Amino acid sequence: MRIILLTVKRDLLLYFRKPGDIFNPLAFSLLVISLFPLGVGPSADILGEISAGIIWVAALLTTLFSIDLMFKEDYEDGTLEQMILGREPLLLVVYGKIIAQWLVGGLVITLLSPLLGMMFYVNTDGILATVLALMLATPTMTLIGSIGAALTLGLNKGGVLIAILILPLYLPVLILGVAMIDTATAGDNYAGHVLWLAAILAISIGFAPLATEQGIRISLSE
Amino acid sequence: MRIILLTVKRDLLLYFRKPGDIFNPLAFSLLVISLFPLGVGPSADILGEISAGIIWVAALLTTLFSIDLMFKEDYEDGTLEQMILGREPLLLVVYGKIIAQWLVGGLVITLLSPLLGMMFYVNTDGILATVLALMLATPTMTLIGSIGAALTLGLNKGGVLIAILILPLYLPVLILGVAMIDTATAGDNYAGHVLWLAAILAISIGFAPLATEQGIRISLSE
Amino acid sequence: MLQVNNLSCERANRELFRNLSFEVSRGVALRIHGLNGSGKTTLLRILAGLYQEFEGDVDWGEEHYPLYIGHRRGLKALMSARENLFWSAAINGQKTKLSEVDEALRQVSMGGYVDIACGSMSEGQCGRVSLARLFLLHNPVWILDEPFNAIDSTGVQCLVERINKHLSSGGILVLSSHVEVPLTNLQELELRY
Amino acid sequence: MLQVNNLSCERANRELFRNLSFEVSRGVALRIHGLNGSGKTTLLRILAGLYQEFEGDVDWGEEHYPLYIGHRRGLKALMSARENLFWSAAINGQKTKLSEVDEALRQVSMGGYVDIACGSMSEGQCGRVSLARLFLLHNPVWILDEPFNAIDSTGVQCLVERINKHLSSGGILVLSSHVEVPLTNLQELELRY
Amino acid sequence: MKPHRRRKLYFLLFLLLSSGGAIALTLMALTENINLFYSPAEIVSGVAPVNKRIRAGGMVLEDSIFRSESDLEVRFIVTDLQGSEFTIFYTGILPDLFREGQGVVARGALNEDGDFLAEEVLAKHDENYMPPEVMDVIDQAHGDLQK
Amino acid sequence: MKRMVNRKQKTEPGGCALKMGNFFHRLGSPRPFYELSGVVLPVAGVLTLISLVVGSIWALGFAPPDYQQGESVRIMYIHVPSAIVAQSSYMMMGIAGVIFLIWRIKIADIALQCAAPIGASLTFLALVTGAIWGKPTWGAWWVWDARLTSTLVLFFLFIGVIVLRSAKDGSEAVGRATAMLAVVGLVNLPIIKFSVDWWFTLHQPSSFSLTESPSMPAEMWLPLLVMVIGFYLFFFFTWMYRVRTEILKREHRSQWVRSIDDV
Ligand code: HEM
Ligand SMILES: Nc1ncnc2c1ncn2[C@@H]1O[C@H](COP(=O)(O)OP(=O)(O)OP(=O)(O)O)[C@@H](O)[C@H]1O
Ligand SMILES: Nc1ncnc2c1ncn2[C@@H]1O[C@H](COP(=O)(O)OP(=O)(O)OP(=O)(O)O)[C@@H](O)[C@H]1O
Ligand SMILES: [Mg+2]
Ligand SMILES: [Mg+2]
Repeated sequence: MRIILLTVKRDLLLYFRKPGDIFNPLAFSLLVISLFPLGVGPSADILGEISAGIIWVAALLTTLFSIDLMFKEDYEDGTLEQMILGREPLLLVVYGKIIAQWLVGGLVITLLSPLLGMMFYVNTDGILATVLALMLATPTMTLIGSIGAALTLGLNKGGVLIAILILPLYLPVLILGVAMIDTATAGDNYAGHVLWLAAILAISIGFAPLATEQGIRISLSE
Repeated sequence: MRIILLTVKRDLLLYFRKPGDIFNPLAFSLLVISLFPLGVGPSADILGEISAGIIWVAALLTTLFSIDLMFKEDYEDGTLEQMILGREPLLLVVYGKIIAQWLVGGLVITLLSPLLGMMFYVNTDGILATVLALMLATPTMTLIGSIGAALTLGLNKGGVLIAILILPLYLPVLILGVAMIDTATAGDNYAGHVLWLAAILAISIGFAPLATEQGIRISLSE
Repeated sequence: MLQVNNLSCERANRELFRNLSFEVSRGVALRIHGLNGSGKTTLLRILAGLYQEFEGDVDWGEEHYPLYIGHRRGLKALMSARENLFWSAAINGQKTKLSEVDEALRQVSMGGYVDIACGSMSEGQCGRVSLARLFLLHNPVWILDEPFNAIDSTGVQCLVERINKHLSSGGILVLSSHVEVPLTNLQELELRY
Repeated sequence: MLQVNNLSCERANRELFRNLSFEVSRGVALRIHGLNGSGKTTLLRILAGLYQEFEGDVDWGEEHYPLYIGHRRGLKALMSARENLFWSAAINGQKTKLSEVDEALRQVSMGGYVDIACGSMSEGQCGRVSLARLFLLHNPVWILDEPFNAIDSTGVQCLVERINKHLSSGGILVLSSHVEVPLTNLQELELRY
Repeated sequence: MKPHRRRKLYFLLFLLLSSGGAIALTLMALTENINLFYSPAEIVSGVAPVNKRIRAGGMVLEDSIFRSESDLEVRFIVTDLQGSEFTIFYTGILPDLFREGQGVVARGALNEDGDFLAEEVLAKHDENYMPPEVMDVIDQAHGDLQK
Repeated sequence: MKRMVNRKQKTEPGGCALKMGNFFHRLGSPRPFYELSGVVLPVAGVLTLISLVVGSIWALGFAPPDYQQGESVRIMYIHVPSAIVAQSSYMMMGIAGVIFLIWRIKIADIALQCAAPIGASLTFLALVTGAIWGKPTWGAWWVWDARLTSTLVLFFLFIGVIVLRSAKDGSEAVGRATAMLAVVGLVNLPIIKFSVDWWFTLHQPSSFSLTESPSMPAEMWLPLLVMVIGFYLFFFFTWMYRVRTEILKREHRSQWVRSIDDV
């Protein structure tokens, strides 16, 4: 357990010493979303109707596109092989890395989303649902994404390959969330969507890190 | 002159052997743009009205967000210092690298934009204007961006810093383009906008690489 | 005790070694040498369990976690020497006090650099920080890939002493090196192709 | 001819050297040695014009483009040995035929690896590809930072021969190395702090 | 117990917890309507919200289709065959399979009068296939029976 | 880590006297597989041709139209077989993945690699024909309902497997990574199958089941059956052809492949 905490601490430290990598996609999506009214023209009705969906899609993709750097540096400087060889189980280290990754990616964007929502005249129900959906979906995305990151380590193919590998698992979450936000904006009950998203999250928490761990071992055994 | 061509060739080769880095932002923006209807709901009227603007903003930002990797690898593996020491003028090498960068980033997205436009019911005038605007603006973005990339080399602060440095220079182009596309979609004459964009491009072609070259020298002399 | 039987490995369509058999007992160091590209690193990684495309049989006798230091040093450029070593100990399941970490760094003459990020150290200083692990961790098996690269002669001497102590306390060492090393209990293995 | 007068340099708040003066004539090699972190790399980079935070005076006599090979090898992992060398020549303003590149690679015993990406070579093989530049380029001034790192003994011998030839044809060499090198016309400089 | 055995046990428990949680949540989710789909009974009884974009559907009632002469406007009644029915208004091209007695799914909004203004009408096909001649025979038999 | 033993399969040097006892073991190694498949391949090819030609003529020319859909029902004779065979090929890929992960039998890796592109094309065909069929019948090319989405996911999974496998040719580690992806993707198959029952979808429920008689007259389901068999044979034929090519490519340095080249 201690090693999970230590890994989270280590990774956060590294992120903050070198914010470039991790904030890049975040900054990107924030910029895209905020420059939106510029592109659309600031008519409140239209904005209110579509922004929740846009925020959701952009936020989700952000977590996808920062994920390929998750193990890359550790792989290149040789600390990843130290993690494999160490006495502490690799699985716990993986959990730690995933948590750290989510904290700086998914959580930040989740916390910023109500602000963006308000900027774009999304109604309260819509904002609430967006936050809830992101809260449930971003960890899932990070968990699933880490599998792709592990499997493509050392292949020199980076982001695209991961995106292709992960997309099938992402798609249901993406669609479920859009439906949920639509439902919420319309003022209806979206408990069903929440339950579905939560179920996917629950199963990912248990099994995705296992697959990631195996993926790392496979990628490094070469 | 030959060295420009050789550099372009070398960089394209590297991009294609390792498509991840450069296609990452490209794939990102394509995904954001194409998953759009999912978020918005596929009503043709709304889509047609706003998409040109969105495509423009996303495409432009894409060129911005791939730029911080422009010199990073060359810096890390020591080839950048070889470029400084070599008998061929660094300035020409810089021109070559900028051209390569634009070819795989800006040009690709410019060529894809009409397709995206048609997918989203943008009218013909709008599509034409978007392509024209991107054709003029993406090289400007790459040129200006390269200055930032050079200045932040080795600072490990990467993207954010560049974005902050460069954004003020970007904004006029961004706004000019949106105005141009709006004018075009409304069916009006947008020759003025085109001339402005072209003027900015012309001046960037002349001076930005000079600044970039100096930036590289400064960053590496440490 | 390490026992290797009939080890064969092929890489990039070239046979690196075939039917290699040897054993290393406790208290003995095995030095692997050979031309560049002859497969030293590959062999060490096989022994450490990091490379798996081989045929044959590697038997360490008992459960163990080797301490492996390869061409890639396993240091984070953005973390200080102290942080790096502390993390090494943690991942190795070892609870360490900071004072122990500092002591290990002092042993490799890096006592003045505990708070400096490894990214702003010279080549050899990085190597020393990485090798400070030998003074900090308690693994009985060491696998070192060209540990003397970029290290100056006083550094080499200090390392040799540490290794001899490790051997005399019953440890095992497998290392690769292009130069000869003055160790007490040395066995040699040359790879040729 | 290289003339250095009153060179001082301070890095990370520590004085590396002060009022260093020396000269190296054509046909002579200067070997710089010293403890890890004593400033060898820094000095070489100053001489090459890559590091500028120093005081004093470095005079190469005439316009020149040094051939500098540092700790970072200047090879692209995704390009083949041939492509890497070809590009090295191009950036150096030298038009080369592929056959010359291949010949240079053969000289460092990497003739069988012309088409292999440098990313899938062993440590020493990368070093050899990087040093093949010495056989390909015509620069009169060489600045080599620990060129023998990770190179096996036959490789070192081959390099020493090449260097001697370079010196006898009036070239200049400044190198750093922790081990002694059997060169004909050797001058030594020790950095201590 | 040896520490690493215990760790394994904990981990198995954790996996069980995760899958158990997922299954429980799924079972709960399956009881919720996530399609915003309302049956005629729900529309008639006022469960369905007014002036919100929803989906509704059922069987098209026999002889209930009225087409406008001038444009593509249609109006038809949808029923659940158990007495609940409501009217759908739609302007546009209907799918080939749209006909009396077929299932439809409409997207649109309910107005205050209880009429459904559709933006989109989709036909839902069942799993039965039949050559036309056979269908004629069956229809005839059906008709004979009713007489 | 205590003991590591790796015994990779060696290609058999000798002839091919088959003992029944180790029949499967031998089939799992490239050379006997190659020799056996050389016999099977032409037969499969002829059967594929016959069933596809007969099936198409029957389905397009002689099968009756539907009382509601009219002639557009003929899309069914392509849509349904391609959808069914696509799923089966994923199933096969997943099983090959499991075998490769556990026993490291080389031929399983090859089988997996060679099935993926065929499966991807079949899925693509099912998607396209489905969309073409959906426009006239439902009134929409595409809706995000469960059956359609899960089929799209199947397509992406195939693409993922193809791209990952081709990232590094012949590397065993990449093979294992790919196998893992294929196995993880197996969860999608029951979702495709049962989506029409679990969720409210626009897609029709099954017309066929093992326990009930088909809700379709014989003059419709018989040609459909022939087409399904034809698609299976087509898959088998192309798959085996690709496997043989891949074996030759991977074993090109071994004695027995060289001796073939000489002939
Ligand atoms: C893009 C749209 C569509 C997709 C992705 C799709 C996908 C599928 C899949 C995966 C199956 C195999 C089911 C199984 O193995 O049990 C299937 C079967 C079938 N589909 Fe579709 N379909 C689409 C559109 C349609 C349309 C528009 C129709 C007709 C109205 C249709 C009619 C059928 C029929 C009759 C079957 C055989 C059912 C059975 O299992 O008995 N499909 N489809
Ligand atoms: N990137 C850097 N940033 C800041 N300080 C540095 C950096 N690299 C080296 N230094 C400092 O400069 C001093 C001299 O470093 P230099 O690399 O010149 O040593 P060196 O003699 O080449 O050592 P080695 O034998 O280890 O290669 C070191 O003590 C170190 O503290
Ligand atoms: N990353 C890699 N990918 C593919 N092949 C490799 C890779 N690294 C090494 N090889 C091949 O494996 C062979 C053995 O490499 P290895 O690194 O084991 O050699 P080595 O004995 O450690 O050499 P050195 O003395 O240069 O460190 C090399 O000839 C090379 O062709
Ligand atoms: Mg090695
Ligand atoms: Mg140095």
